[in-house]
This record gives sequence, structure tokens and C-alpha cells, in this order.
Amino acid sequence: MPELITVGAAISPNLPWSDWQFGFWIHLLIFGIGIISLLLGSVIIFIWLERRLVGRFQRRLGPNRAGPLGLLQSVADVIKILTKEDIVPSRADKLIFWIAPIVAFTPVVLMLAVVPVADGALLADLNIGILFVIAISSITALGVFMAGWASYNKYSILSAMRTVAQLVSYEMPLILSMVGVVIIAGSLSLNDIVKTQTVPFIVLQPAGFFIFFIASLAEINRTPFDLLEADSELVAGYNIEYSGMKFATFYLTEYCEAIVLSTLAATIFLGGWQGPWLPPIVWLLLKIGIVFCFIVWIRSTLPRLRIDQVMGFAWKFLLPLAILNIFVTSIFVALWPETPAWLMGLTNLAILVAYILFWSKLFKPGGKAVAV
Amino acid sequence: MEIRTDSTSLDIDRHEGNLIKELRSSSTKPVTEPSGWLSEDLKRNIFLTTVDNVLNWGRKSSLWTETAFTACCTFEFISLSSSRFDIARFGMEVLRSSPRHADLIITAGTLTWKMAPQIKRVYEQMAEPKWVIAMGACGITGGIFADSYSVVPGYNRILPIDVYIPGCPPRPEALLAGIELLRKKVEKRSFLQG
Amino acid sequence: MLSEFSLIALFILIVMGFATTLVLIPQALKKIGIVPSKPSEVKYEPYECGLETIGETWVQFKIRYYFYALLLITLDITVIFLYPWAVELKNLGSSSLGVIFSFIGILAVGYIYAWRKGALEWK
Amino acid sequence: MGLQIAFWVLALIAVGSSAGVILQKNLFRAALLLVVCFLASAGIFVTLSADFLAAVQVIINVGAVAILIIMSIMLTREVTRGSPSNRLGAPAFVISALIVFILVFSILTTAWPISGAEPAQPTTSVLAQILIGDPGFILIIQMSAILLLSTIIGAIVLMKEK
Repeated sequence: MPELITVGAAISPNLPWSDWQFGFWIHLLIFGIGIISLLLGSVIIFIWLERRLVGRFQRRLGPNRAGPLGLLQSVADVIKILTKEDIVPSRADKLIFWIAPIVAFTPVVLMLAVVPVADGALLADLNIGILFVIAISSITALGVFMAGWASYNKYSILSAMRTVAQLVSYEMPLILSMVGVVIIAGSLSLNDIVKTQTVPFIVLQPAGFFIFFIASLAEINRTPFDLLEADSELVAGYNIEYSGMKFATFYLTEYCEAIVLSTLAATIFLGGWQGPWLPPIVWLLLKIGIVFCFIVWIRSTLPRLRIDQVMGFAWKFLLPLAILNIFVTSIFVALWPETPAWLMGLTNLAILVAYILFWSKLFKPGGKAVAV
Repeated sequence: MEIRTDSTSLDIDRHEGNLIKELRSSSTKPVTEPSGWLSEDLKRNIFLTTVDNVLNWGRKSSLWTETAFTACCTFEFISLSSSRFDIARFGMEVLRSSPRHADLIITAGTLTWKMAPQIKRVYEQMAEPKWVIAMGACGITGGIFADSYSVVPGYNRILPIDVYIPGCPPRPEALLAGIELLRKKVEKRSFLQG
Repeated sequence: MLSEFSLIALFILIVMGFATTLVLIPQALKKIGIVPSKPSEVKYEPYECGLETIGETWVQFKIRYYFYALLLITLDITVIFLYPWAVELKNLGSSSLGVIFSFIGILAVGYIYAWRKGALEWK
Repeated sequence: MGLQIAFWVLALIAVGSSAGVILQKNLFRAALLLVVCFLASAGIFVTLSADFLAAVQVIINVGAVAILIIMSIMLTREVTRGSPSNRLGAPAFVISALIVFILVFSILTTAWPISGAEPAQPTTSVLAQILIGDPGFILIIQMSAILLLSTIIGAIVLMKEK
């Protein structure tokens, strides 16, 4: 794999449009197939990792019968689910029912197209990298909604409405949390952002990372924001009526989203492929793994929130904090361009802590019960 | 399929009553388990191919359970899925609430005629291939309530059962043994046989 | 730039092709008989916890969802102004701070109004 | 060459899907076709070297406006049936044909000035310089802020009415 990456990096820099040639197609093939296979491989490993880790967190063993250490557990799941009966409800909007998994899956993979695995080694180094990611991620809500609507099931449509409301609410903090990074880096291209990180941005922007991480947890519907599949209220979420491979595609999409958002967190805030001694791609994968394990840790620790708490958290807590973060960062960069990194980071951290303390006084646990 | 638009709750109650009556009159005899219909001769002649082995390995290693539990035997299942007995070792900790995703329905506990149409419907809406475990005395014969007017005398009146686990309630170890039996059964299925 | 976007466009096609194949594999396997298919009328009805569905599913939903979508549009447009500014902040200098801060300040009036009116509560 | 292919494919998708929006009876499907139309027009922006505008098109129109439209479809009662037919079909056809004629006529007769300059590479920084730099469009930015403020307040009032 490293050889392939270097080949890609050698071919990559600034292809001219007229070069409809060999290099172009090789680049497309290496990175296109590379991204998809790496993603699917890591989904299989990470599903196993999550189930083992959650087991450990709950003082259990986790899957260990299928293959050595249970490593083949996800393979068994794939085989089983591939040979499950395919059900399309008779009242469903059949065309949309069929298209929905594809619409949900495609944008998630597309987001990886702008993530560098080494200096200049990426599918397409767009000038608008971060905006591209934001734009593509806003399409995922459509896939979810199509699935929920087309199923002709009251629970699935309710779940889809809720999911879209949640995605819509957390999209704003997510987008705004990255503005601070863009201000410091002065570029939207993810390759440039990684290259400017001599100090990882998590040190300069702890508040930004905090917002980004929480908002992305909500965007991928992970615990504590997994309201869409709150089985005590909504059966199984927007994919109730999906069985077999179509359901598996949604399941795959959920895990791909988790991995993609770990990747983005690693790339934007943790220094991406940068690191000593090891080859760049190993560093990137390592950082993705760490972020993913963190997500699993949160999943096995926190209980699920209520819908009004989820929405209130986005609009009343994260959004003002994101705006505050932009204010502080922009004042630093515009007025004192030579600020030392530690001062900037410390100020940011102090604001984050003060804000959390202030807000925790404002909100009381419990509160009123609400209807759906 | 037609959509009902009952206007009053009385209509809904009447419809439900009719359903239960119908189900009750139509299920006086136990349903036989599907492979029981096969002749002895055919059973002996089934041989498994590599494809079968792979498929059955996949199916037995990831039996996802439908969360349709009717009564108190559920607590033994909860105990089985938590840390001491840890059903997750077999890849079974994935509990799905939708029958479209599930492979296995563990009928834990007493089933009343009022609940019977729902359980039957859940079973019918599960995607093939699917298995059923009858858990506990009530699940097998109705247990101490067998003579009651309101209790279904055994799940096998409405569903084809694959494995019976006796006990009142069965201990988690017994349930584990039953799951082992089911895994052995899954292993022997040939897709040519259907 | 265009060659980069042509790569993206082709990549979209690859991924969509991949996803379509994923979804269509069971249809092929059904032909061989590996994927079972036992249609019945009950199976194709909506699953509502074992009960029959009553009434239409595609009905009116409440206006609250619409409100959040409206809010999203206004904030998205704010972002459109924020991102170019963020990229160029180092060259634009401190004079641009006032422009953007007053821009956000005007919107903050609406935000505070929404908060005070209880529009941000989920009811 | 590749640019030509891309343009024609995207243009055909855009025209086809927007025709579908009008002809489709099912409101939800019509909204999805509108999304396809938005995406195709974003693609056309890309072929014109306006990458920032393309991203904006996707973020605003697909990410927000399409969601808004779908949410407003959820407010209607007859999703699958669409609007009932009425007698205004013929006049509407005449008027739209007239508009198409005017549009095509004006497009064909205008002498379009074509810039010989290379398209600016990172479009975002140029845009920022023009918008916020010296002299900039500061008043217009503040006015758009007030427009957005009125949208927020309008949304609140709309919800309070219910």
C-alpha cells in the first residue's frame, strides 16, 4: 500500500485538464478503489473493535466464537445479512425505497475524496475542501428522509422527521466550529490545513474541537444522540422496513459516517498524517482509531438524551459557543498575528471552561416532560 | 393490502376480538416444525456443500434476536445478555426491534390469546430464514396456566418451534444450552432443501 | 481545478455504481436460490409492533420542523459570508472584523428574540 | 472535449429533472427531482470554474432549501395526489410559451462579452477581497443581515400563530 500511495503522490500534483491520459486514470483507479476498500476494511475491523470494546466496558468478553478472537464476526454478519430475504412493503413508494440506501451511502464515501493520506496524496485537492465536505454531508439527511418516507410506516417517518430536525440543528455548530480552524490556516483545502498544523489545532482550538466532536456525534446519530433508533419509542428508526442487503447498506453507512467523521476530526484537529518516524498513512489510521475508540467510550458511558434536550443543547449551548469561538479566534489572528500558540490555546480553553461552568448553572437537570 | 380507517375505539376492539376468535379456532393443533414434514429418507440424503457450510456458519454466528418478549422469562434472557453469561460471545448481543432485521424470536413466557395475533404477526413479518425458541414451561405447554381460558397452551399452536427449553423459568445456562442446540440445527440446513 | 472536479465526478460514478451493486447482489442471489423468498400478504404490510396499521401514514406533520428548516437557511447564508472572510482574514486585517461582527450582531438580535419568545424550546 | 461532455450531460439532467418536477404528480418525488436539478446546476457552476458558488449552491439549495420544501410537503395533506386539475391549463401554457420565447430570443440576440482572462484560482479569497476588502460591499452585507433577521422573526411569528 505505501508504494501505491507514493505512486499516487508522484502523479497527483496539478494535473492539467488536457491530460486525459494514463496518469489521470491511474490516479483515479488507485485512489477510487483505495478509498472504498480501505473504508470497507476499516468498517469490518471497527465493528469488531466496537463490539469487543463495549463488551470490555460492560465487563463482558464480546464476540469471540467466530474466528480467532472473534475477528470474523463482521464477516459472519455480512454473509448472513447478504442471504436474508429482501422485503419491499406493498404500500411503499418502491422506487424511492430502492434508491434511498444508495443516496445515503454515496455522500459519505465522497467526503473522503478530499482527505490527504500523505502530503499531496489525495483523490482531489480541492480549493474549497472544507466547504465540499459540508456540502456533501448535508445531502445525507436526504437519504435518511427518503428511507423513512418511502417505507410507509408511521414510526419510520416520525424517526426520519426527528433525524432531519436533529441533523439540521447540529449542522450549524458543526460548520461554525471549523471556521476557527480556517481562520488560523487561511485556506479551505484540507491538504493545506494539515500542512499548517505544526502544532495540532486541538491545542490551539480546544473549544472548536469540543463543538466539532459533539456536533459530529449528533450528525452520525451516535449515543447520546441516537434518538432515531430509540427502540423504546420508535421501534428501530427510519430503516424499520428494510431487510437484507438494503438494511445492511444503512448499517454500513452509519459506520462509514463514524469513520469519516473520525477521519475529519483527525485531519482537521489532530494533525492528519503528520507525525514522526512512522509513515504518514499509519499515523492517519492511528489517529482515526483513537478518535473512534473515544466515540465507543462515550457510547458505553452516556445514556440517551430526550428530544427536547437534544434540540436545546444544539441551539442554546453549542451555537453561542461556536460564535464565541469565532470571535475570540478572529480577534487574536487579526489584531495580534504573532500570538504564541500556548497563549491562544490557553485562552480558548479558559473560555470553554468558563462557558461550561456558566451554562451548567443556567440549565437544571430534569425539567418538564414533552410530547413528540 | 387495504388500510383500515376505524373511526371509534369500539370498532377497533371488535376487529381485535374477531381476530382472536379466528386465531383460536384455527389453532387447535400444534404446528409442526418445518423440517419435520420431510420424510426420513430425504433427511438422510441431504448433504452439505461448501456454500452451505459458509452460509450456515454465517447464519449461526450472527443470530440477531427480535425483542418480542411476553412475560417473566425475559429476565433470564436479560441475565444471559449481560456480563456473567454474555451472549455476545456468539455474536448475539445485537437486539433488533424490527422483525425485518431479526433472525431469531425467543418466546419467553406466558402467551395470552389477547397477545397471540401480535406475536404471530411479528413472526410472519420476519425475513427468511428465521428461527423460534420456546422458552419456559408456559412457552412449551402453557405451564401452570395450561387450563386457563385466556392462555395459549404452548407457542407451538401458532408458531413452528425449533428448540424447546424447559424450566420455570429456565436458568440462563439452560437458555445457553438451547441456543447451542439451535446453532447445531442451523448448521445442518441446506439451502437446496429450502 | 477542473481536472480535480472531473476526478470527483468520476468518483461519484464509481461510488454510486458500488452502492447499486451492493443493493442488487441479493437479487442475483435470489435467482440461484441462496436468498430465500417466501412472499405473503402479511409480510408486506407495515410493521407496527404486531398491530394492524390504522389510517394513512403520509399525513400532516407539525409546523415546528418547518421552523427549524427556515432557521437553517438563514444561518447557512450567514456561513456563506463567514467562510470567505475566514480564509482571507489575515490579508483583510482588523477593519473586516467590524463588518462581520456587526453582521453577526444583527442576527444575534433575532437569536435573542427567538430565545426570549421560547421558540427554541421543543414542544 | 471533456468540458463539453460534462456540460451537455449536466444540462440534460437539469432540464429533464426540472421537467419532471412539473409533471410529477407525487409531491415528494417532485421535490427529489428538484434536488437533482439543483445538483446538476451546481455541476454547471463547476464547469464555469466557480467552485465556491457550486459549494454554496449545494449547501443552501440541497442542504437547506430542499429540506425546507420537504418539510413543507409534510404540512400538506395530499402528498401522493398533487394539485387537482383546473381550467387554467391553456392560459398557463400560452404564458409560459411566451416567457420561453422571450428568454430564448434575448439570450440569442445578446452579444455576450467573453473574458479572455484565466479564471481566478482560489475563488474564495478573491470573493472575500471584493466583498469585505477595500471598498467592499459593506452596506449590502449589513442589509442582507437585516433581511435574514426579518426571516428569523417571520419564522417565529409563523410558529406562534399555530
